[in-house]
Amino acid sequence: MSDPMRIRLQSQAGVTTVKVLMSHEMESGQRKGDDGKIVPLWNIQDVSATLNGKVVMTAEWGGGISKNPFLQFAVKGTKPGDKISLTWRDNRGDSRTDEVIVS
Amino acid sequence: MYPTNTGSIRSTYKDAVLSIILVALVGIAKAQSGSLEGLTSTANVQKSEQSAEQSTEKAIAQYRQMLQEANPADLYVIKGESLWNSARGPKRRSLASCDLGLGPGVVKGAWAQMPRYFEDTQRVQDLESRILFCMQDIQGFNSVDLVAQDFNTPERLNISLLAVYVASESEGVPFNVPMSLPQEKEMYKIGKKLFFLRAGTHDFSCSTCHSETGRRIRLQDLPNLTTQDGAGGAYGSWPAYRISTGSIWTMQQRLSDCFRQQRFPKPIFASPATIALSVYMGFNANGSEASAPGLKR
Amino acid sequence: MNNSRRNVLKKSTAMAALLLQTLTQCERVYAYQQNAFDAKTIADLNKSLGLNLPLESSQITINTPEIAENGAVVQVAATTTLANIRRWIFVVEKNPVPLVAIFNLSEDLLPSITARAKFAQTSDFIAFAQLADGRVFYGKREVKVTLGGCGG
Amino acid sequence: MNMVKVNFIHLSNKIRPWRDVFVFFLAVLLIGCSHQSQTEPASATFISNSGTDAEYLNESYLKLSFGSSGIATMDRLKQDKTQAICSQSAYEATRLGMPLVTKNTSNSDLLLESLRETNKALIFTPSDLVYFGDYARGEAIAQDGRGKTWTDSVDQLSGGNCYNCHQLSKKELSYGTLGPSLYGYGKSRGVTSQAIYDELKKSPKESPLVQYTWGMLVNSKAYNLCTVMPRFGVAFESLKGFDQSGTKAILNERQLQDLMALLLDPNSPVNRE
Repeated sequence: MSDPMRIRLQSQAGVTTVKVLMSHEMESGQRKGDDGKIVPLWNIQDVSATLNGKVVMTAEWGGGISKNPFLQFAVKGTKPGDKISLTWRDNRGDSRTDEVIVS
Repeated sequence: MYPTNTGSIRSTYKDAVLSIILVALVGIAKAQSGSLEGLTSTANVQKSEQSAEQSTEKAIAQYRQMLQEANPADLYVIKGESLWNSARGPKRRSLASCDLGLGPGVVKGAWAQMPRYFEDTQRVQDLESRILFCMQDIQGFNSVDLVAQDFNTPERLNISLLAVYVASESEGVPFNVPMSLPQEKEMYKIGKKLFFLRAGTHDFSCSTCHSETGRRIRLQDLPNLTTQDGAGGAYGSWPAYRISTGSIWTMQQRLSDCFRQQRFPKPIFASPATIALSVYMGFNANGSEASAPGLKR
Repeated sequence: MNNSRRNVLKKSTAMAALLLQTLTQCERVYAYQQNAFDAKTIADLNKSLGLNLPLESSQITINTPEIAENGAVVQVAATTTLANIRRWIFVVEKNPVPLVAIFNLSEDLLPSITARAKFAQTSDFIAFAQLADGRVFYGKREVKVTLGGCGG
Repeated sequence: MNMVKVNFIHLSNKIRPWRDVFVFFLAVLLIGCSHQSQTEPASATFISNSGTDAEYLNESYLKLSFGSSGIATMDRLKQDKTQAICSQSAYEATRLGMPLVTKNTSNSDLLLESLRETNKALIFTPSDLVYFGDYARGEAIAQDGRGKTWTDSVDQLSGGNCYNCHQLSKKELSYGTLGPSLYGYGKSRGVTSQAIYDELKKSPKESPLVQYTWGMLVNSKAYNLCTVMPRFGVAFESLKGFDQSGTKAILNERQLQDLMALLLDPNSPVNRE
């Protein structure tokens, strides 16, 4: 249903930089459609990231985040084989989880 | 007043004759405007403009570079790849046996040698028209219906996804668009002719904006498509993710919207003229590396 | 003055506690602060998030483009040398909904976040940093949004 | 949109009625190619109407590739002589590409001069000799790049597209560089005060500056035949001798007057710091 995220990792000296692209329309709820009516808000509201199952970051997003959102953050104390997982959930209840292994 | 093509004249016989025409044109322009240009003292104004222009361009370059780090087009490449391998259409088959010019099923590097002549269709085809052919031939889609549709219908969007996937498999490969067959040469000539065709309410042609280096429209740099660098950078970066539409545009869609803004009638999807223009740009790009999917305003 | 500062502190500490609780309980991660995203002004936003009297800090570095050729996608990043940051709040001041995003950071994260925001017009981008002790600082930078393309 | 449904795809090893049409078409192209005529066809012809000579991008080829859509009808592809001669000279001037066919160069100075005169004759005088409107409206027209495309309607006013190619004010950073900067246009040409501007308004016919500026806006091709600047005040389809009922120039008289004010009024953003 939801399309996969694209997650890229760069690890150096125990710090892993995580770059994520998510596939989502992110309708701001401000824009008028072709019919002149406001296109209803449709956005990712919650994002969370885990390292080996432990939550390291959570986020709340509004309609002001761009379409096909990009997010970058860096996790300390990582080692090869660690599992980094990302989850988003939108205001329609759709969600998506993808995970990658630190190399 | 306006830049002319005088900079590109070579001293061959035919060009010498041509230069007479151009000199005449410039001469006419100067004779008419010269006295008024004399009234101006714009040297200082121009100097300060230049630095303002440079800082604006630097800032825009910074904006683009930041986005280039993670191109949303990558999300569509993933979708395109899965479409390519999915059994679809009336025949429930995948495109795995589609011949893009390097043999059935070879995707890697195929786009860098397109458009090209295909024996089975006996015509020169670009990326999208070849995908369209495979969709009809292998999967049983009705290409006539697909051609008649808009870019934003579901199955036409699928063509864009397939195109961005195929093109991405040539990233970093130097263009080597073939030009040995008479059919290919013919298409090049027609494409070039179309490129210079001035018409419509505004007297525009492709060359109005794309035959000089270093110009821009509003803040957009305009590639000079008559040069290898310009054609390589431009032709080589479509299909691309367009920020303004939040979607993938293929070269066919790029051309269509250029023609719209040229105030021309609407080019038919995958029509000979659109392919001919891609032959012109693709061959001019030869030697440059393919960089699609690009990221555009 | 003292009084109000103490209030801020109290509120913020309470919030930090709440935040920690959230971070430790996966199931309760989704506590979307709708009223903060309903705020139409910075003042209302600060009120709904309890961010009274944030101070501008030179220890916050914002990385945004000077000019955006398309307001639909503008990359915004913030980092800080302030210790123990627990929360970034990203705001585009002149948007109809100024609050763009809230990021809750655990101790396992470096204090840098990059995201992409919509800019309805030329506006300041403001990044509020909330520390573990509840204090709030901010940095800001203007992004000019221009009209691109052929305008057709 | 009344596009022709065309099948550009040909299946192999099957019965293909389209294939024969295509092979014929291809043959036509090839014949056209092999017979490279050494003589220029009728002067100022870029698109051949003979339908056989591919070198001259024949009309049937265009019909196969384009379709009328909204107000952007196939008539748009018919060139007037100015468009044809300027297409040809730009085409021949490019360095890169295939060897050019040697052309008879009967495009003499005389022809160019006569085309320029044709264009000059289209520069009209505004009613009641009013050359100037409102610079604020002019600025809006300069910003607006819409109009005349297949997504626009026939009665919609077009924009001037000015910022697409020209710098005009200090404030607007988003300007193109296809044309020269026009920032300070009036000021640098001596219109430094309201009094001087009033004088221009009073006797516009006596001012070469007013006449030149107006002329450039209405029909730039009268000054520089192959300039990339559109002919904003000319309903030029009428030049081409086919019916264009309801055809209007890109900009109307009032819009042109507003642009004159934008360029020459000392209070306009073009002439302010």
